[in-house]
Amino acid sequence: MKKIINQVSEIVPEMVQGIVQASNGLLRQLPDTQVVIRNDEQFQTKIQVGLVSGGGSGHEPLHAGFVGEGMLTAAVCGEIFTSPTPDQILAAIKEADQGQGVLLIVKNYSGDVMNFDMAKEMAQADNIKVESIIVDDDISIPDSQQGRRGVAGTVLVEKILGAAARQGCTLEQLQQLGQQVIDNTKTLGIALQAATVPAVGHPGFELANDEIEYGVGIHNERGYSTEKLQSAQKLAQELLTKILAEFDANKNDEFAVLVNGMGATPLMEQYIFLNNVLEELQKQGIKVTFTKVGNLVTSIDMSGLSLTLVKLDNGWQDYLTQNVTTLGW
Amino acid sequence: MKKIINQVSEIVPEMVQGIVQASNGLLRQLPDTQVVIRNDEQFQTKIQVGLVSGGGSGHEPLHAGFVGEGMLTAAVCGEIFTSPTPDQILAAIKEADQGQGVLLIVKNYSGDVMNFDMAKEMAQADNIKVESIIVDDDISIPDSQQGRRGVAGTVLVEKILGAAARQGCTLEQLQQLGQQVIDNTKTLGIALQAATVPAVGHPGFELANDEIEYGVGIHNERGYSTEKLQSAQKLAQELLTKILAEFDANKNDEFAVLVNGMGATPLMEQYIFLNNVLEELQKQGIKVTFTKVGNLVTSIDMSGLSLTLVKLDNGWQDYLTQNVTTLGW
Amino acid sequence: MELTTELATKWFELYVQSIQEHKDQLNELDTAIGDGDHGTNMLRGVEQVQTVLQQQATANLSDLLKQVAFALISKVGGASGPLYGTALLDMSKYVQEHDSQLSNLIASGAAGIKRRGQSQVGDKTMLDVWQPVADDLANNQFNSSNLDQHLQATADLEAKKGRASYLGERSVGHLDPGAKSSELLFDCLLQVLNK
Amino acid sequence: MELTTELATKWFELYVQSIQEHKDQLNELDTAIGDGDHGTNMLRGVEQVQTVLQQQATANLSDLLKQVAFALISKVGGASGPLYGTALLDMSKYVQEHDSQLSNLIASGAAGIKRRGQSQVGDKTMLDVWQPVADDLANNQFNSSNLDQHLQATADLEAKKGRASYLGERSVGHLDPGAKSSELLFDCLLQVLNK
Ligand SMILES: Nc1ncnc2c1ncn2[C@@H]1O[C@H](COP(=O)(O)OP(=O)(O)O)[C@@H](O)[C@H]1O
Ligand SMILES: Nc1ncnc2c1ncn2[C@@H]1O[C@H](COP(=O)(O)OP(=O)(O)O)[C@@H](O)[C@H]1O
Ligand SMILES: [Mg+2]
Ligand SMILES: [Mg+2]
Ligand SMILES: [Mg+2]
Ligand SMILES: [Mg+2]
Repeated sequence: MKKIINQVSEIVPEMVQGIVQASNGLLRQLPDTQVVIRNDEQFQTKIQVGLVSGGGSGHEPLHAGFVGEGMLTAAVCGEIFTSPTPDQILAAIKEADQGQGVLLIVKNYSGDVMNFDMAKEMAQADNIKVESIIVDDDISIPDSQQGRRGVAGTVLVEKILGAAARQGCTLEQLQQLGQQVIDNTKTLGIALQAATVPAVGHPGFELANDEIEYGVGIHNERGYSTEKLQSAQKLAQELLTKILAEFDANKNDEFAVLVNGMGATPLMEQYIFLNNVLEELQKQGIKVTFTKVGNLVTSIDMSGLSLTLVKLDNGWQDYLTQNVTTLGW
Repeated sequence: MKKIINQVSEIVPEMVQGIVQASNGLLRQLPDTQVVIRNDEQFQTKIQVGLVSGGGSGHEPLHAGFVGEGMLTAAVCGEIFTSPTPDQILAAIKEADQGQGVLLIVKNYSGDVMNFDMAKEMAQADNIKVESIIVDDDISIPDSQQGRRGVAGTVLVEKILGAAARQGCTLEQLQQLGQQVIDNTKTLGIALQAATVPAVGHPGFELANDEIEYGVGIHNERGYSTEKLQSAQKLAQELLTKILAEFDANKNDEFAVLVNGMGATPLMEQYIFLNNVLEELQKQGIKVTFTKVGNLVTSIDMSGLSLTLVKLDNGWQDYLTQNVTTLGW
Repeated sequence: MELTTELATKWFELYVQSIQEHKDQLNELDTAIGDGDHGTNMLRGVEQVQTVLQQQATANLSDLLKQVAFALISKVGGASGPLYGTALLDMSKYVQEHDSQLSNLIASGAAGIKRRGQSQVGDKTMLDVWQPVADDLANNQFNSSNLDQHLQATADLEAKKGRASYLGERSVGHLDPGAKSSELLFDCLLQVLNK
Repeated sequence: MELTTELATKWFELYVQSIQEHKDQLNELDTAIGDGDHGTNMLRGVEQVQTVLQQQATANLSDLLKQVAFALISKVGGASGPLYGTALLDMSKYVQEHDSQLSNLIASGAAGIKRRGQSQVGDKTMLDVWQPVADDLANNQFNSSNLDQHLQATADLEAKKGRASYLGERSVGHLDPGAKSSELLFDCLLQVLNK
């Protein structure tokens, strides 16, 4: 394992300190926690519903990189690939609440769901209005009891809700909007190389030099099949076919497209892939009104990318386009 | 070689199309060129000195990702690691000129310097006011006839000049300011793994599993020594010592710090490294008033990072902090 | 059978030791069908439990259970933290509102796991040890051999909850790590009761 | 000796072929002390020169030189594009302003390379072929064996300009790729003159 780190056990606290210091005063860390929260002037002066997200670390810039004016109020950073604990989440909720309540944005993993649920109950016992939504955009596994995983689409949910919250939506409106966005957000990912979890020290699974894995999660979970590497164009067609099958879209629908790098795949490849995706969508007569490319929801140093489509409703494109002040968007 | 691409010869044109489409209308491509230029409303309405940069591709988001309101006016994308040609640079200059003249920001490689010089002469022959500055921030090679290379510090030069140009500085003022910034910008980089140039198909040089290369360039040039991998803290001390030796700083000086990822190194490691850098600077009583972290000036899929320090003059910190509308900043 | 503060204290002291001894085994079980951290997670938790036990000498049973619950909730994280935490929290509430009958207590803990994890018996989780142990206690059949049988039975199940469920059928043939850490917990209880 | 439009056309036609034949060799030379693309770069350029030659049948010498220069400038990129381009552009200007004496023309080309590249004889670049060839022409000593000698002499030099200069002493022992492509150019000229 070749990484620029110190002690494995200190990765998360040192990283969180780095994030806060990289923000030039826009973020601060709650004492004795790995919670990162807005510290900009508007946060002091403009009251809105708080948006709190979080989860295991290793997906940077998600979530701490999306804390800031127009997006999240706070993010809770767990150990690498491990849900944070309810006391930390509760601390974030308390600081994020400006009297208008707090919405929790949770990726669908049992650990995350349960820890956020407990924190919600604890906060409600403290008379704070808290609701939560569960992001489950990954279409690679069939819908089961456990439900689908929350992956790259999470960042678009955070962006849309961030803009809506800034605009003054209530907690109930945000919860409803969030659920609508989730219902219309679908993601599928591929890996060229698995990530190396620092505590493990080697890639989570092995792929031959000409192989890719279809349908990976963001915690080194293998996907549904291992195939020969294809051209960007073929990959785009393959992923699009699977994703579009999840929507019942008609000709007037408008879509947002997110190409998300997994950590070690350069922008060069992501832009080429986007170009093929848009080419194919145009061929099929599907209208795209928002695009985004970059390493937004990563899996440590995994090579690969994911494709997300959102079927847009009224005003969402505007929410996606509005400027924000964060490290990562 | 495992890359998400189509034909090797089509990488740059397909990537440029992707970049433009990812901009949601903020950028456009000049017909029959690989020139990316501002397309936002302000560009039509607010007159200023044009800022044009460019060079070989493979350093994304540099330079096209820094075109936009408050930063570059246009970027010229050459073949991978190959300077663009003067006719393309000339096309960019002509479109970027709003009657106030154009400043060229050139990284110090003989190909880039000569092609930009020729374009400058051609533009001057067309009665366009054009000046240029040469960025040479890399301290890894001793100052020779050829001069030092231009590396990650380039993005800070572009940021400062972008803000100054927006604020209304003249061509002469920008040229002078640019030179001052360059004189106060020093960078040193390390690699954990070399990049794979698509036309070559394998990493540019080999490093053992516990080795790093000190002093690499951004085109797979080897550095000045190959050493055992150390902790982030030791690395930070090592790079800082070399960089600080290039400044004659006194206690009242203020610095900007840039930690730049080379392409395949996750943000996690970059933030940890920043944390160590700032810790060490604080120990030495050196004041930092601006920090930035991310994959800004990459070397395709190289693993590694570089550290840049800028000794700040009046107003530069403000220029660095101001918001811009670009894909990459 | 009644659980007393004294018994409970001894029980958790033993459990701290047991997790320290079995950490690697729990990680190994979790490597096979999860993400390999169940031992590490539980160890973080019981180290905090140890601190609590040292400070809580005079607490009543309900408070003791609550403090242990909070220790686990605030240090374990992942899936097992909130599950063990909820079980113990619900046991603490039960003591306060009803009685301290062991069979009733473990049954309330199992119900807490069910509620928190949205899981059922047969989903191949820790519940597949907690629920039968609660039943055994009610029927005076709580013993070492039955306990081991409940654990072993998880091997044949296909996981429906937690990370192992992503593996579908490939989860069959492996013990569930959370069931193992629960078996360790009840093994400690047996030792305390039999002293 | 005068350069005519006809001679120049034949010269560049031969050069197109020569680069096509030597592309891989040029890449190999550039791999040793540069970035391995000199053959690829030059090929992109001469393919455009070929197009120009096909369209420019009636041009005068100055125009022909200018068109070839533009072809190279707009297609080669890297370091060699502007250097060859400047050399030919300066030759075109020289014809327009003075005469078409071959020795004067090549001397003006060499001066262009010097100016554009800020380089001197002995820096291990293409100039180390251009300058001696210009001198040979002035002294009536322009022949195949002298030409080859100029190229071979670049092996002993330490690079002071271009990417090879980053290698310092390690550049010694290798031919300079730009010197080789220049040797090919003047070898074509010799062939045309000797017909
Ligand atoms: N929904 C659930 N209901 C009951 N138990 C569960 C559930 N999800 C997970 N578990 C238990 O948690 C154990 C895994 O715990 P651990 O490895 O610490 O957490 P994580 O899965 O977050 O890494 C599983 O072996 C299982 O017994
Ligand atoms: N400053 C310079 N002056 C003269 N010739 C130069 C200079 N820099 C480079 N060259 C020539 O250019 C050649 C390399 O060209 P090429 O490989 O096409 O460009 P690049 O170095 O940009 O990849 C060298 O072999 C050398 O002859
Ligand atoms: Mg885990
Ligand atoms: Mg080159
Ligand atoms: Mg686990
Ligand atoms: Mg070259």
